[in-house]
Amino acid sequence: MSELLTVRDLRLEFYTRRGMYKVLNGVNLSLRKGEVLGLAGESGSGKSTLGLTIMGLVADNAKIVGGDVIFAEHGNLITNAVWPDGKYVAKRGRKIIKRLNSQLLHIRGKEMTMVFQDSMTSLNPLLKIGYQIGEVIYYHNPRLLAERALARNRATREDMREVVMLLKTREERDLTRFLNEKGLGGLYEQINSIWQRPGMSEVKKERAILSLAGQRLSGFEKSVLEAVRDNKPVTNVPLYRGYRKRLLIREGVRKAVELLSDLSVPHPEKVVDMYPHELSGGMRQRVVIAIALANNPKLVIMDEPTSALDVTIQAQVLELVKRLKSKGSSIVFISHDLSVLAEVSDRIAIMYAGSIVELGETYDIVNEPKHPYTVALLGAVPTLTEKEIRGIEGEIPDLKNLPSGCAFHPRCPYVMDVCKKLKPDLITLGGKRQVACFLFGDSK
Amino acid sequence: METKRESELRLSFKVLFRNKSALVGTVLVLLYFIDAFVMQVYPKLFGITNPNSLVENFASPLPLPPSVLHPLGTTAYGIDLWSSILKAIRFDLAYTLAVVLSGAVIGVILGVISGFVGGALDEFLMRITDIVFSIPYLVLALAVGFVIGRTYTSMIFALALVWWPIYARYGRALTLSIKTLPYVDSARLYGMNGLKILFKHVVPNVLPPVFVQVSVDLGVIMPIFSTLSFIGFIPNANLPELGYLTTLGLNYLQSAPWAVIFPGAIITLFSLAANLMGEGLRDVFDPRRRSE
Amino acid sequence: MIIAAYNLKKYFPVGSPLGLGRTLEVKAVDGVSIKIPADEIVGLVGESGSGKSTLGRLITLLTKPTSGEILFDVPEGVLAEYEQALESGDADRRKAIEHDYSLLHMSWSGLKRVRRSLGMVFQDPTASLDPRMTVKDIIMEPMVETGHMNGEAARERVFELLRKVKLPEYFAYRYPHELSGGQKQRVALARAISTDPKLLVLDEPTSALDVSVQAQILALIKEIKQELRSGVLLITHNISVAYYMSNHIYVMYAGKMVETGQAKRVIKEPKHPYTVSLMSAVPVINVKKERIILRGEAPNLIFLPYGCRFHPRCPMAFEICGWTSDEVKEDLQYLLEEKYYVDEHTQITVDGRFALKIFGVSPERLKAIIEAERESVASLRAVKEMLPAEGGAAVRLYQGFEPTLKSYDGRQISCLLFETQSK
Amino acid sequence: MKLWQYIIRRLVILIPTIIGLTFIVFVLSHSGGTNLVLAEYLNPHLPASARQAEIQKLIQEFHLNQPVYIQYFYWLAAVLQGDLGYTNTPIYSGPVTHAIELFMPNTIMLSVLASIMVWLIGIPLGVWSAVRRDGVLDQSTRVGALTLYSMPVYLVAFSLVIIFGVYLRVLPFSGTANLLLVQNVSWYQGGISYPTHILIIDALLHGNYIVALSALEHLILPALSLALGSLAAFIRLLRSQMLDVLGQDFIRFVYSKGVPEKDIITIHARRNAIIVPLTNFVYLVAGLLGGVVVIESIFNIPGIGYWTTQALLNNDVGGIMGSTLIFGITLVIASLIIDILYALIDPRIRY
Repeated sequence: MSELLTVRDLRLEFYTRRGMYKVLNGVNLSLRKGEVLGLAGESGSGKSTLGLTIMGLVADNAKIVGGDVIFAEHGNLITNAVWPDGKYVAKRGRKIIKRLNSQLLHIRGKEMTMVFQDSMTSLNPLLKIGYQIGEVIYYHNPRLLAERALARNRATREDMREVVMLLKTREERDLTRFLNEKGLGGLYEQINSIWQRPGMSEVKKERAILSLAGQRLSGFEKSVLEAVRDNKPVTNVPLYRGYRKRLLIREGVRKAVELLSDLSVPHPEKVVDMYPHELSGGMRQRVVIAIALANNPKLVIMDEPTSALDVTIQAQVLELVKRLKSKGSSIVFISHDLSVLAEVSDRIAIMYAGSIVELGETYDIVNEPKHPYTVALLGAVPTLTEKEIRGIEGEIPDLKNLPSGCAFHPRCPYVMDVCKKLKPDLITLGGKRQVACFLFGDSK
Repeated sequence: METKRESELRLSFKVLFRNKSALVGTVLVLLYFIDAFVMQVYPKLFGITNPNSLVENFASPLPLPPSVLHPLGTTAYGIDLWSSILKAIRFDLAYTLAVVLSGAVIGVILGVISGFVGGALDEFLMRITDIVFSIPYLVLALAVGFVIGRTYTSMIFALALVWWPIYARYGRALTLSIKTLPYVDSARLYGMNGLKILFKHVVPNVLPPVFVQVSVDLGVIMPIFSTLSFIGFIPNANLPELGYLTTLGLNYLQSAPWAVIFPGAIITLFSLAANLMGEGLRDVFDPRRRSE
Repeated sequence: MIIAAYNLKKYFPVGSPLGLGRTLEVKAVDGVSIKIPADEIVGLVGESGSGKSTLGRLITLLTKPTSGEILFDVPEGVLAEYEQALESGDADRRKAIEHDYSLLHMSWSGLKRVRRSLGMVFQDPTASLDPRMTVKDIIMEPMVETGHMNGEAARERVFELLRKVKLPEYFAYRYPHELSGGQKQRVALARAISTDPKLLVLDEPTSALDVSVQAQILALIKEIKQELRSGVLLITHNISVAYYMSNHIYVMYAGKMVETGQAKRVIKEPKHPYTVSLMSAVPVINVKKERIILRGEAPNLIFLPYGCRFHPRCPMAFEICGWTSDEVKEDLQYLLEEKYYVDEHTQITVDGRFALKIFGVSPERLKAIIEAERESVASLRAVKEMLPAEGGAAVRLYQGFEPTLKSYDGRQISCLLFETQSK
Repeated sequence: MKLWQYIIRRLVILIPTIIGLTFIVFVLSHSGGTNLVLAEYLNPHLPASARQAEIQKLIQEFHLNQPVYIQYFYWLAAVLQGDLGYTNTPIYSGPVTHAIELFMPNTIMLSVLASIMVWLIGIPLGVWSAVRRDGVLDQSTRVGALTLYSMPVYLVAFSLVIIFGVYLRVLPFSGTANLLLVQNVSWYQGGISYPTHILIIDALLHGNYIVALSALEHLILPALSLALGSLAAFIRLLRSQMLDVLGQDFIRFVYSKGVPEKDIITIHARRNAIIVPLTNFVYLVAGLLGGVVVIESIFNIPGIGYWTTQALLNNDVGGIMGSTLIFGITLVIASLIIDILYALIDPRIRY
């Protein structure tokens, strides 16, 4: 079994004027390729902090005490982010975070991306949508952009006629081979995006594909793009850098249109020219998702992506998420709403007070919850049945002084003596289910 | 459970004192106030007999450097700087307080009322503040002072006239944000009348941030005050006033820099201290910053 | 009936461009009637911008309605009489009843008495409590203010209320910021019921809370209602909560009531196309269901769609739902330019609200396209006739109209589908 | 809303402000009674014999024996026709309009230069001080800004004079140019240069680069003294805004996109952080224009500010009222320009 992401014993603390908060207290988690893992929990459970920490986005006043985040072939992402023992010093923390930022520069946005809850505040209000999408491609894959533009420049109308013929008669493989032979690889996704657009007449598609050919580029533009394609180092002339970026972002905006139209955004050509405040909440969230998907990442962390949306819009976005699953990205879907999680995820992890208390297949978790907290949580969710719902007695634990032993013990109906003294480990029960509770397995 | 509460006051002090520079600022501002208090009540404590005027010494009219007799040296006309500064602090503090407090009281009252009542009154008041803001405050203060006569009293009046719109806008903005909060709605729901809502729910929540602004503005007004004095707004009145003291030394800038440095530093230091204190108070009053 | 509101409207004026000329209006609530009986929980659901919160504020007189009538605490007999008077146009009788029961025509002293019978809980637990007052003062305020109770009695009652909302008595001396969200909402609830109100309006009382706390608060609300026997209006966007709590339900969309009836029936067997898709969109644990994904988003409340407000998103929309030439133009343009790609030079011009002119395409071709797409593109269903015209075709549309609430299958629905069926 | 609509809207809002501004000046000049008005409009060069007749004429002209609001309209009519009365100060004596024409260019030059200094020095310092929070640069910037912010403007000016003019002797600190250089220049008479009255520009126009350089040298200290106070306020505001923006969600999102930190700061954070300092820049301009009064007197620059202090010291109504009016109009125009810049940067403002 190939594990894409493994989180091991991750511990994190927040330092504030009111004291120190233990937000993550030894999180263990693994994510397989292509799966959607739901992360559930109430406020203060640390689910969002976990998502951010996996991305290496640590707040200024936080300290990673220990643990590993092992991602694909990159190994442990946060080795350098673990603070040395001793008193917390904000200045030292800032230095470590800075190092972490530069270290993850080529992983974030490319292999690992994130979608935040509030789409209004996720986008820069002063920049056009097109730039904000194009940017993420520009920083991680400028070559692709250069190739796209150069291929359009190079292709002749005859080439494109051939392409249309191939599209109509042959398989995809032939098209790829043809394009590669002609050195027009950069055209592949542009052609595909047009050809697969729903609700467009074939005649129109053909025209659109034909019009890709022979786009004019000035000699200078061409030389700049060729330099990018050949991975030549950038000359350090300020104006040149700016020009090069503008050229590539222009191509990035073209790609943004394709991405948006894949996410069924109406009139993507107009949308890329708009500012975030001109779009509705649902549309903005699609833009954010488009940014997250732009470089076909291996992992997408979605932090409450639908919580700020209305139900009917939430339904639209959830449908989108389900479609993403088929594209091969793994997703960590964080939500406080178990019914949403039950719908999109393959497995669900339940968090409480900074630890995972139960993890298993969605069906099992929902139908046969084991951990007393999971049982209680499910019992509190109103469903469209005659079931009586019940709240959980007591308050969410104070992260400043966590209860001893199992953090849930003051609210647990099955509390035993051992629960007050020891913290239960996450143990594996019959195959795919993991529980952290002394009621199960070989209790200590 | 009941015992674990931290008292509000203690937490406030904790927040204020955690911020070292705010602590320093507060202590300095307090020192200025103590000096003013002593000068008002019992100036002999500092060995001063005539706190209301400067003592000239025409025997040695040129500035002398600091010595045992004159710890900070003397300035033009042989005036001893140390004792004059001790005297002047009271005057400057009083003038500054008079300007800031009258500006704040008038401004906040008008601002809160206009924000709370809204409509045409609000529109009218905001246009008036626009107009006052359309003239650089120093220039407006000059013009007003010119018309009503160039004295210290008219200077206070002129500056208060220039300053109230700042508070009016601030008070209005605060009122507008509080007015729509659910707890005000709730009070309206069970029929509390507007005036009572204003005093019970709006004003108590407007005042703390205004208080912060007042403490910061103390530090803004004093330099402006001395600037007006510097450009000759007030004909020589022989009053112990920091701006005037500084101006006296200017003619000897090259030969006796202390005559400018000391009174200037006293003004700057107060302004600095008031700013630092204001920043600390802001943390104390803002629940969001408080919990950080 | 604690509340019987008729044809309530609330238009908020907004500035016009340049600050000159005609001011525009946001039609937040546009002709809505609602009844809240005693000892019942009435759910009011809708998405953001549906006007549900505004309606709650209108009923509690926090916002003055632009027009409409709100009767308070009317005996059943009088209410029947009133409705009869409304129907028959008996203005005198109507006015007489309004004089006795209307919240909007009440004298100052009458209103003061009524205020005691209103209680409200708001969405944001933090903002609904004055940060500079203790819990005791917060809970006492309405009692003292409405003259319900005073002094020692009121103080005693504070402790009783705290027990009732299951908070320890020593919380009386705490400040709001020392409480958790759930505790704050309990305090807000205690304040709302301190005067034993006949009507309790709860505006999204649990949407800022965690599920485990939400369940506690919901149980508490049920308990309190049981004890007070008051009418409760529960405003929420959470259909599951509405289902769990309410006896009767109202569904709003863009300032209009679209469907109302027995909560269980409306939610389980919705009829109005909007309600149907809304219910289908609610995620429920362990229930796999066919989703009806609505296209687009809720309309702009300043420039509302003509006819039925839901028609642009409605999967069931037909001829007379209020299609206008602008909408048809947009869809036709897409069909002619993208899907069918008739010619580069097609051009569509709007010719009044219900007529279009199309150039660059033959009437036959156009007819074929419209026929073929009628099923999938709803706006084309409004095409009444096509006439050949110079250089193209002229299209005339059916004139749509706005649906009204009509009884159907034990509920009331505002949808033309059901109006025509019942005819 | 289109940009031009926004601009028109701003212009419409300006109308009551300008009316109010003129009204304030009117009230000030008329509240002192008839004599103050007469003093303002009486030509000081008139021989004593003609005075009485002139006074009668003025009373007629401004209807000084009629109700105040009527007087306002006559006064406004005169102002609109360019008649602002007379000024009589040691540096200039004659019609106010002419005084403005002579003095305004110098003031504009000085305050524009100071504004540019505020922007050029303020933006990098404010931004980096926030980014390198608590570092050496930040600490020293904060201390420096706070100290400058606390100092009265004349103290700042004198400190600079002492340091650069007296001890280091690198910069001149009096007048607009080296008098020896302009002694026999035909286009420079009585301290005023022609045709634009801005010495640098005039010198460049006449090809006299040495004078232009000297003029520039003479401008550095005054402009810097003027700029420093506002600069301190600007840096403090920009720094706190920058910290605020850096803590916002969208910055976190940009980090999650893998954008290099340098670009996050320059492209995403800085632009958002500049909005509030920009909208508040009008207050800084007000401070600058107020500072002009002090600075021009200290550095002997014949500008509006110098003229104002001279008018104050010589009890000259015409000068005070004329300069108040012109300062007000300048500030109003500056605020209009700032509003337009704001709309250009922030798309939300144009809805």
